[in-house]
Amino acid sequence: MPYIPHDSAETAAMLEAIGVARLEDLFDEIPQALQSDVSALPEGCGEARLRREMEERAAEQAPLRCFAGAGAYAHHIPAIVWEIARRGEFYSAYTPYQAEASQGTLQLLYEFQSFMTRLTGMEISNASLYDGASALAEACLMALRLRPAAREILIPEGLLPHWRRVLDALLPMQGIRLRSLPQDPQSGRLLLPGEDFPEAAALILPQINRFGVLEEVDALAHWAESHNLLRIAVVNPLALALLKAPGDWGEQGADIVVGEGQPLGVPLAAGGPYFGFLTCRRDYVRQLPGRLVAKTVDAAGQVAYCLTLQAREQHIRRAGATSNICTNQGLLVTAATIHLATLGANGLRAAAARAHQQAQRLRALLARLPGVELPHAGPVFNEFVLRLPRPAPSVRDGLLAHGFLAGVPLIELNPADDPHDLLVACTELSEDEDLDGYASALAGVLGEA
Amino acid sequence: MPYIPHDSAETAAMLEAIGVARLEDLFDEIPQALQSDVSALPEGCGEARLRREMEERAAEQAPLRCFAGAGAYAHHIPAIVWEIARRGEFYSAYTPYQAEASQGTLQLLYEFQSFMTRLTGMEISNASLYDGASALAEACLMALRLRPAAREILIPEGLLPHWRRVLDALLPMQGIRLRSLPQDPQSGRLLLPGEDFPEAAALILPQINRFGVLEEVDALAHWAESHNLLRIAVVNPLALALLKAPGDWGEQGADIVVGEGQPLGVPLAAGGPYFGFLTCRRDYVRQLPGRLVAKTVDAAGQVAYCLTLQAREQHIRRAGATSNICTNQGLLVTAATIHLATLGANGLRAAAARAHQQAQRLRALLARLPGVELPHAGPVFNEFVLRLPRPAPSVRDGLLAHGFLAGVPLIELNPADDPHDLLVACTELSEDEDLDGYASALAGVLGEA
Amino acid sequence: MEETIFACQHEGTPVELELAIPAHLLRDDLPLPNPSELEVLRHYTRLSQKNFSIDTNFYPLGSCTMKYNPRIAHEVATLPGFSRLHPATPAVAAQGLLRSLAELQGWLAELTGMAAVSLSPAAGAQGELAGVAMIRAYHQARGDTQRQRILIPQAAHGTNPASARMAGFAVTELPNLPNGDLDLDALRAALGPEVAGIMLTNPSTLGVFERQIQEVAALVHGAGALLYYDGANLNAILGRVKPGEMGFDVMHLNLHKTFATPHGGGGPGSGAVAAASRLAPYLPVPRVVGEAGSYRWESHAERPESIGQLSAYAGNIGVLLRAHAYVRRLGHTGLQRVSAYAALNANYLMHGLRRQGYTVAFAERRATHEFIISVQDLHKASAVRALDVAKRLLDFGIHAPTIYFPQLVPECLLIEPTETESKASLDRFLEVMAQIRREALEEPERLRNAPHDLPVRRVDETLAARRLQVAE
Amino acid sequence: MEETIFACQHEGTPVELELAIPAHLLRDDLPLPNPSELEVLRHYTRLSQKNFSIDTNFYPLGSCTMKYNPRIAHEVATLPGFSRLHPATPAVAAQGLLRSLAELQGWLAELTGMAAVSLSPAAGAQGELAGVAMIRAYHQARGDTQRQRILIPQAAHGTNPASARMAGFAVTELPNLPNGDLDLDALRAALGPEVAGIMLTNPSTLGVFERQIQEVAALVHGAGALLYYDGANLNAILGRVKPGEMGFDVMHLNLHKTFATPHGGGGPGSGAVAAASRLAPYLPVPRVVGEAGSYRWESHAERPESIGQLSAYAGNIGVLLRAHAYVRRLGHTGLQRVSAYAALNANYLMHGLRRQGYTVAFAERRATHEFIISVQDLHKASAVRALDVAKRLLDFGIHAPTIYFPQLVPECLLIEPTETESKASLDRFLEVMAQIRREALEEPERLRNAPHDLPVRRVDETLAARRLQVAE
Ligand SMILES: Cc1ncc(COP(=O)(O)O)c(C=O)c1O
Ligand SMILES: Cc1ncc(COP(=O)(O)O)c(C=O)c1O
Repeated sequence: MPYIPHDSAETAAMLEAIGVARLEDLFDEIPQALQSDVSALPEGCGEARLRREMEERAAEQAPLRCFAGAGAYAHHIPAIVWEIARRGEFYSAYTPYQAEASQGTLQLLYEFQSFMTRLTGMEISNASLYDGASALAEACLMALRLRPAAREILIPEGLLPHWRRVLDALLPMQGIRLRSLPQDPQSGRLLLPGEDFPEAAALILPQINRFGVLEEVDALAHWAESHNLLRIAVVNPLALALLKAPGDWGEQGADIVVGEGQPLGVPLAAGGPYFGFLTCRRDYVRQLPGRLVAKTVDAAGQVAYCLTLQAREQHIRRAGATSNICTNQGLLVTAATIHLATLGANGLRAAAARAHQQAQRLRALLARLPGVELPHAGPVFNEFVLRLPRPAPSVRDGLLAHGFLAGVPLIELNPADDPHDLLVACTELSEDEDLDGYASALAGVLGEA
Repeated sequence: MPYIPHDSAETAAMLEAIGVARLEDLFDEIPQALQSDVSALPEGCGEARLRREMEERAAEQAPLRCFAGAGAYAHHIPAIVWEIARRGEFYSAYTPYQAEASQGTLQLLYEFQSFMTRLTGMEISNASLYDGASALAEACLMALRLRPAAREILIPEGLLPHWRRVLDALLPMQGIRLRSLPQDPQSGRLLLPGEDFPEAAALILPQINRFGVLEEVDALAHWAESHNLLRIAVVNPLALALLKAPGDWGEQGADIVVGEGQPLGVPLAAGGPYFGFLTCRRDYVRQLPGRLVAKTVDAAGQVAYCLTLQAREQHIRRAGATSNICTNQGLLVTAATIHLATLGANGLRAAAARAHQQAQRLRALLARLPGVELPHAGPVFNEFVLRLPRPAPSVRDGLLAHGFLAGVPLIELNPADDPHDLLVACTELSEDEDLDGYASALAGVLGEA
Repeated sequence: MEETIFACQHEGTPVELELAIPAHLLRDDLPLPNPSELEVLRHYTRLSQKNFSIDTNFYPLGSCTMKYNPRIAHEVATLPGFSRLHPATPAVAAQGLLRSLAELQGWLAELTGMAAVSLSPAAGAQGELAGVAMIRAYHQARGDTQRQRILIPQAAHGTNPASARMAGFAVTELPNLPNGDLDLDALRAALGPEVAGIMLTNPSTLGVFERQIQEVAALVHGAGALLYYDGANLNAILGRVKPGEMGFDVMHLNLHKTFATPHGGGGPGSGAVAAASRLAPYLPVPRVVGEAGSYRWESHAERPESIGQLSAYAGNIGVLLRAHAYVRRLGHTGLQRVSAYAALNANYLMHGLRRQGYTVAFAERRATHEFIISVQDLHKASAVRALDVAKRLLDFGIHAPTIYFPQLVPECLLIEPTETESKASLDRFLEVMAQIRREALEEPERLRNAPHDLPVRRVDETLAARRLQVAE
Repeated sequence: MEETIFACQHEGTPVELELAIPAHLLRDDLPLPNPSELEVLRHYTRLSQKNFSIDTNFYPLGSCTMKYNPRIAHEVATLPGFSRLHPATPAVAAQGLLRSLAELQGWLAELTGMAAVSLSPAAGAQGELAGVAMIRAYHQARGDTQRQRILIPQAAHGTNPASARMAGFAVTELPNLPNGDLDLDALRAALGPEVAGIMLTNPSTLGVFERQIQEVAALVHGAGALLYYDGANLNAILGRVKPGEMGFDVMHLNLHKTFATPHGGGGPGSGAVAAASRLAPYLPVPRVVGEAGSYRWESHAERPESIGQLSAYAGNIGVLLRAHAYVRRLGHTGLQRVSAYAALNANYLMHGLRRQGYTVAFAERRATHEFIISVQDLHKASAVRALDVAKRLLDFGIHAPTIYFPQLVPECLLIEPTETESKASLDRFLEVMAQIRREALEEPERLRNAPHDLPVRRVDETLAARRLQVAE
């Protein structure tokens, strides 16, 4: 019996100890009418058969060189990252409620918090949320708890549309209004709003925005400060190896910083599991959603770690908790912590710089192709929009046969976007030969039409 | 610097502590004339580049369904086997010379020895030799140490030719003669020799032989007993889940048992690393080559494990050791032990029975094809010879394009064999659809000519 | 060795940066360490060894279903053909994945007796949020906008009320009867036109099956409200009882419990939601649709009534693939065995502990996959608390059960052995519990000072909260 | 929990067998356990935690080169395209593998200054056997059949004489001078027409570079004999000095030392052999031959002079692929850095220990990648032995150095830190060694009773040999 150790003698002895005759008797409190079966499900199979079936499915599509981004990126993950993260002691442990039996996970989470506060320039980091988009929703709720009189959040159109949709799903249920702020179509950057927003709690500041363009974060933060708005920064954690930390934006720095952790050692995996991170000022710690680990001592005075401020959480505060989150994305955080340590400061900077440089190179290469344009003038990190002479989805589909996932058509993210726009991302894995291959394959596909 | 942690400040501090100016000074005792360089080697590359290159090479050939055997078999390896064996504490430990710091490896090896003695029906097992063939050479040397007056080993032609070549390389250097005993071409079985061999120390008894045929081991062992020859059994460890244990052969049982451990959780890996096992009677333990683990106690009287009878080994006995082996195949034994435990008695029997049944089925299927014959009448386990109407190598090559590695042409093992003979093996991974696919692809290839 | 990775302060090789980014957008320094690969490996490998885990310890953590996480599921889920797929890969290039997810949707629908499934929620709590949001959407679509209240038993998991609040509901808690069943009179009293629904789990968090469930469903439906099923306890009835047939309208599953995907020291999970047909239109997007050979993610435009999207992509695919592998491997017979042996193990322990003198919370009832004991007697006798029993268990290499939950039962431990533990492992637990009981009465200090043999002694959580040192 | 896997005695589900095999060839029972997957996982995971390893401990085991084993090498070597290849796969279907092995052959030839390489030996000792067998074959091919003796320094590793004997040679051991160099007078005296060759390693097992190597080579060659190089110490001179240029005729490499492939608790290794051109014809079969796009294993018929085949297939391919990955990753600059930092770490420790009062065996010499200390002074002062120092180190989480080897130096420890250890790790070792020295003088019982903090106390090896309980 797969995964069940009992043999028939053991089963019999246990039934006898309990005082019932058959296994079915253990369910005798359940009304007969409710007992049904599931024979419509398939029969089980051996491990070998399962492996074979799934290997076949996984191999149906030949591997594609990935130039798609829009929030998830094909980065290199050093071999040791998952070699360690997959160790049973991390992989098969529960949430570290019993501190003494969980010092491994707890110290690792404490180090994760240290990495994230340093990377974002903030004081407090939680130990993960589901993903970047839901972390942003939590940040908005947090901002509204910090400004109980407010009812609105200001959202630049430069926020990724799929993130925006998550806010649309989660915030209005609590009576929160979302106000959109327009981008400048030329630069691709957020326009400094002229008006006042007296009911707003916070301004969301995505650095980088959904066109891959870098915003003037200092000016925007200043504007928000002067309008007494909280600043919620949305960042790519790898880009922070180069870019100014949100803690240094404007005069006072961001109040809350969130982002998608996937670029830090998490496989693309068709969209998840990833993890969201959230850092903030120390003053706001009691409004923080999610778990938090602190360094303390044990009964012998030795350094030890434990979960802290649990009174914010659902298992203590129930309906009054800062969030309903319980299970989070621990294993991804484990990988991310090891990833950050493995790359180190220098490795992170090198990877980020290389991704940037290859994006610059590819942008230049592709912009030379006839009919291809670059709609935005603003500076970019590792991602940019390409305006194609034909609808982007069909061009993208055409490049599949050449072994390239050419990018993400903007129209697939947001039906209102220009159907010719393709969002193209590079990472440190994009080698020169790939850029050249992409350019010539694109030339070919565009030539075909 | 890959894998070297020192930064320049640390290097400088260390050089200063040593009292030299530069790293090169540490080599100042080496005659200048001997110092050269290796710039003809390639420059290094990042981990990502390395992964990419090797993934490309590994994928050059599409996967083949494997019906090749001849000593190495495509068995299912449960996922947990290498999940555990690859753990750093096993993977990156040395030979367990320091018992107190190696109880994990030591207890595992002790359990391995227990598995192997039970499987083979013997009393003593070592903790591995390089592979099955070299283990057989060690067994022969052991037999000659047990019979110091003898000079010969009797070797059935049914021994795998590549194993025989290893004996040819290793034994004559020590003045040992190898006498071949012929097989019956009809049954594919060893003929009971009529003569006496007064100078022989031992008879090698391969069960299964190189045609896949099962020998009459009791009769053969009897014959050897009555001629006062030691019996060296050569066995497939998975087949022993079904077949009579060598310890029960004849009246007295085998004296030494060796085999290739690959079927027990070791990947095919193009030929290695595998491991050889060797079990024997308790009386012979002081002639045993390789490491041996014993159960003992520690200073507090608790159960503990350690290497034992090290005086047999090269690091103590030097030129007088039972073998020169030092590094053995520890990690493969680790995997094999976990594999044996995971399958358990029932899983081993099921896998062996299934391999046998599928071989029976395939043999029947293929024998129906026009021009295809079964040259041997004897019973088989999971492997059999097929006589093809065309030379086996070209048929095998033709089946590659259909996704099958059809078997091993006997002529590639032994140039004297019939060029039309193909040795075909099944395992529990050979599913019905594969057998049918093989049969129709073979029909196609044979039809083409 | 280094106690923290931040002690590995090599300079490393600094990188020359050539960037086409305005200087004022860049940072000056990056205050992170530069450890060597071996330092990283050694540090985190050693940390890992300080954890208890399923792979190393019996872990009878009630409500958490800490069962064996088959490694073959990890292997197939992380095949490069899956793990390297970008979420924006067009469906034509992801058929193998989409087919597997479509199968999983179907299997879960069958197992739950529901009409449709969305796999997107990232964990149980997000599934709950989806479910109550669907209840809200349902009432609103009918113009029934006054239903702003959700009923929840006092014993319910904390995520239930927290999720209801996140969906904008007010919460009323309901009491249980001494026999563990719901207090139907209280329910009747609480029901009314402002009640949108009730969140239940069955078996309840008290470790017993709610026998009046059909009556409850009739009452709730009669009052125009809906029933939400918290699927965290599904292991107890897997393959035997379907929430849809009990009368529930919408539910989540904890794939990281019942379907054996790993907890990973806190996550990830998957809280797939399943709904009866009248609630199906509101399921979160996206779902897989299609048939053999042409599966795809359904578009937002196709699902105008959906409560929307809960995270940026389609859910925790890697977790879903593991759950898929688990169902495929076990099949319907194997899944049914899960609940049988989960119940066998729990009832065996419950009887064993009762024989030793422990107080079982609902001793006259069958245990389901878990059960509660209370050590209030020990507390009275020698001031030993459930916490002390829990910490002492750690010394024996056994993870503590869940303590002080459900809050209804004083000094309680919620014990869930799961079906993957052997009789030998359970017998050892019983032995250890017998010894702990003796110690509690004879040398209570041993318990109060426990643990003694772990990497650290008892951790000072109060100091942690006071100092609040949460980053280096 | 179960202490041994043999305690998991569930019956499991017995299998119905339908076999076309005569009953008298079958066995009746199979006395093996039937554990559950979780029992197996838990048992062996816990066992693993009882080991010291590179991944968890500083492991300065002299002569064994316990350096970091890069995990990327494991990853690429175990790609299914390699790990599922059957050894009888025809060359057309294995080009990616064969190309990599051909590259490795070329790289090793370049690194050793040799003409040709065979990758087939499974470990150092098998490489040695191959090498001395080649020396035998060489002399015999010239009709020089009287050369039946091999010279070996007393300090040599035990495999050297053992391998010589396996190749049918007699062995004469040569002394070393007090400064660590070989005694040339003794060498001259030993050389003669019955000497086939000499086996040396340089740096020698004394941890010093043999400065007279060119003279030695001239003497040996002058006497018609050949020089074998034991490559186990190649880490000391990697990318700087080539054995072929020192005058050696044939050698092995320990890829599992110098090239960072894992030791796996005892193996596997790879003892690739490299030979100067006059010995190349005798290299063991098979080797990879060919050029871009069409590599193949050479046939036996092509290599009539070969000493033959040492194992059933072509060697430990998985190990070779790891070594290939290592060279590719480091490149020539990285390889040269290996020896530089191996020497830096060894000399740093040697100076540090000397400053603490430890007796360094060849204090006036440079350490190479390793060096020897003797604790005979402690032995005299307080009867503490090298063994006790070794066992006490374990208490600090540091693996013991090699002890009592080479046997020349009394109460010695052979210390090899390798290049992958950080200064912090070395400094901690120095601190611990200082403390141990104090303890040895002030409380020697602490050492004699060590270890104190390991899974077991000192193990009774004498009882083990007496009882000889070697299977369950
Ligand atoms: C009964 C119950 N409901 C809900 C949850 C919440 O599930 P999750 O942790 O996946 O958010 C849990 C998990 O702890 C639970 O035990
Ligand atoms: C100096 C020396 N020579 C030879 C060997 C033998 O190598 P192997 O263990 O790979 O057979 C060793 C390894 O221990 C060694 O240290």
